[in-house]
Amino acid sequence: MEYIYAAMILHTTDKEINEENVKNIIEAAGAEADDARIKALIAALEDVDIDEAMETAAMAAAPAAAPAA
Amino acid sequence: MEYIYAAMILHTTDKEINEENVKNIIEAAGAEADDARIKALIAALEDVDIDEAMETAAMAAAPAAAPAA
Amino acid sequence: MEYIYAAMILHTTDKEINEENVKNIIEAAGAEADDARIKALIAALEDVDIDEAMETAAMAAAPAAAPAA
Amino acid sequence: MEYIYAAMILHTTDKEINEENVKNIIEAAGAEADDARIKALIAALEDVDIDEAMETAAMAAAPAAAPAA
Amino acid sequence: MEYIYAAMILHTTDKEINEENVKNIIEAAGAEADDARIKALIAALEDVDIDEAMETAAMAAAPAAAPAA
Amino acid sequence: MEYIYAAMILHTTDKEINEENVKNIIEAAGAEADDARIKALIAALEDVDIDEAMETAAMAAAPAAAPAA
Amino acid sequence: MAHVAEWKKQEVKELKDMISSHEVIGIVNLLNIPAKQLQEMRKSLGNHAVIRLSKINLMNLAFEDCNNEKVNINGLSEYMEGQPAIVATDMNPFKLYKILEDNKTSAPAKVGSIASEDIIVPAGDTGFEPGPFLGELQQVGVQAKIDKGKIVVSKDCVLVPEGEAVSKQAASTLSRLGINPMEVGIDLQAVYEEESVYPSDVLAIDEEKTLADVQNAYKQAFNLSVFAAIPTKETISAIIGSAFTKSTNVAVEAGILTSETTDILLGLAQAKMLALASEVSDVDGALSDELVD
Repeated sequence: MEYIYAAMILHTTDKEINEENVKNIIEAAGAEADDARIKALIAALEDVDIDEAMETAAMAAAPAAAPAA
Repeated sequence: MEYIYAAMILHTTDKEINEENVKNIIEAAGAEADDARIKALIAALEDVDIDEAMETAAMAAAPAAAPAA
Repeated sequence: MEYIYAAMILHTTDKEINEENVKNIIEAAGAEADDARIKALIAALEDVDIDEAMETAAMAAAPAAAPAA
Repeated sequence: MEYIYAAMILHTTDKEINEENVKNIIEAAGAEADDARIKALIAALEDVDIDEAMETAAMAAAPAAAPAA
Repeated sequence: MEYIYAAMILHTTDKEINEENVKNIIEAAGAEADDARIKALIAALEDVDIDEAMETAAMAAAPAAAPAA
Repeated sequence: MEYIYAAMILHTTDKEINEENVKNIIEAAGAEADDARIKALIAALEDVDIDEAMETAAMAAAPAAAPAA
Repeated sequence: MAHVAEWKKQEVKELKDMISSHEVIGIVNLLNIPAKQLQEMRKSLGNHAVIRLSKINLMNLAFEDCNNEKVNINGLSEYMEGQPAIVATDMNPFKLYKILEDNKTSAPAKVGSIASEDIIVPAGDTGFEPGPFLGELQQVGVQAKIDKGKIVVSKDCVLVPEGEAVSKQAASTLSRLGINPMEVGIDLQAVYEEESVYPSDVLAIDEEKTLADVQNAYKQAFNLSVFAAIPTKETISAIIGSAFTKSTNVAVEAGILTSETTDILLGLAQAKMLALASEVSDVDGALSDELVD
């Protein structure tokens, strides 16, 4: 999951989620960065709204809240 | 959340969660690292079993997060 | 409620929940400590499993967590 | 959680949530106060309306409790 | 389950789910293809709406989501 | 998902999950095999207990996926 | 075949032609099939399959003669039962089986026919007014009574156990109750295709299981994708969600206030306080007035 966490750091700090930035983060952690996995991640993230995905996760964790809305 | 994500990267890649590593990650993301917050993060995580904590549903404890958004 | 929070601090930091400790905390906050109330609270908490009670709160607040598991 | 409980005591007794007060409470409990964590707490709470946060949490928790009953 | 997985590959890549294609996949995996099982699968899948089945599976996995909808 | 299914076929039939085998399966399905994605798949699965991973419910984390489809 | 009648030679030849011109050859049992139903079945199979009734020994002869060309087809001879006939098709044999099964209809129990499964009279209102029918039911062993002016069966009753013949009395009772327990239709006994003979139990496909398998396959793939963080367009949202959820959980467990966790932690602190307060609420003076109400 480290690649996802790296993407989330970039998202949270309003930096661009691109191959170079993700790679830098993974390597800064002292881990080896796999280019193929990074490319695959970047490609998959292109079509996704990260904020929405996080919100959905929060809602799924607490669906009970919905009827209250 | 970026500090948490940084800790998660270190945890996932079996690296030590220490000030230097967290700082490196945050800076690799191109963001500014706040030493005090990093210190606080390390201190807070000291006694936490991260694997267990990841699976402990906490979000649901405060479903307010979602509708409040 | 401050008395209960004081008890929770003592519980979380593994200190004894006794009159003196609760009183110290309340006074450290700059508030006035009501001895009678502290006595009553200490007595009442004697038979309570605090961990269990607090966990129940978390679960009740988050029944949604169950079906998700 | 002890730092959060300390902040709640200060909030409940209408005292200012600042570093010194939080530190006093933690130390009055006989625990060691971590300056970094206290600083992080104060910073995080700066922009938060605690009353509102609690109310939102309470509302969300309330309907959730019902189906569990 | 390998025959089902093979059918799912064909479905996902918008290829026809027929005996020849399923057989090709199983054999490409280096496994032996049992013609009778493939025929049985094809016949059985004729009346199954795979997209609908997947959607139902996703919804069933997240029953909590339903009341929220 | 076709790459995942291909990996599952290999796993189920006790064949090695390597680039060549995955590629063969995808091409046997008549689809185009993307080498980078296959490399990413192999790398991601390296340290994963596939049996455990297949049974670890992840869907509930994102119920939105279904209705959104 | 020195002294074989000419018509028999002709019949075997026609059977052989039919066998060699189709991929899939099956044996069906047409015993007890009303002519009308057979006609309807032929119609619904249309050009996809032909059914030909013949004499067992002639069919066996035809299989033997074809055995070089279609290896193992003589294995079908073992499945001649009742009034066998040959069905020839190019359809998937499992599909043929399904079509034949789907076309089975329910029919009244005939006296003397064998129950293929337990024939049950279900509990409930029969709709009959009180009268001699009550006695009739009781006589065949069905527990029945009068309730609100109707004859009511008290509990489910096996009237004819599986494998037993239907008695005259049972047939009459079932008929009056409108229960049609018999399945009438063409039984596919076995099918030959590409050197293999598939008996009927192999041909029966379980669609519900297939549906469940499809769902399970999707779930497993989804789970694996999220668990191993292999992004796909179906799972990328779930992967992000999972990372976010886990990170939030860690932050909350460690009491770390962040933009995502401050509300949660404050709410949690309050919820725990209230829960603890409720534990001591029956002790006078333990709580401040605002908490006692």
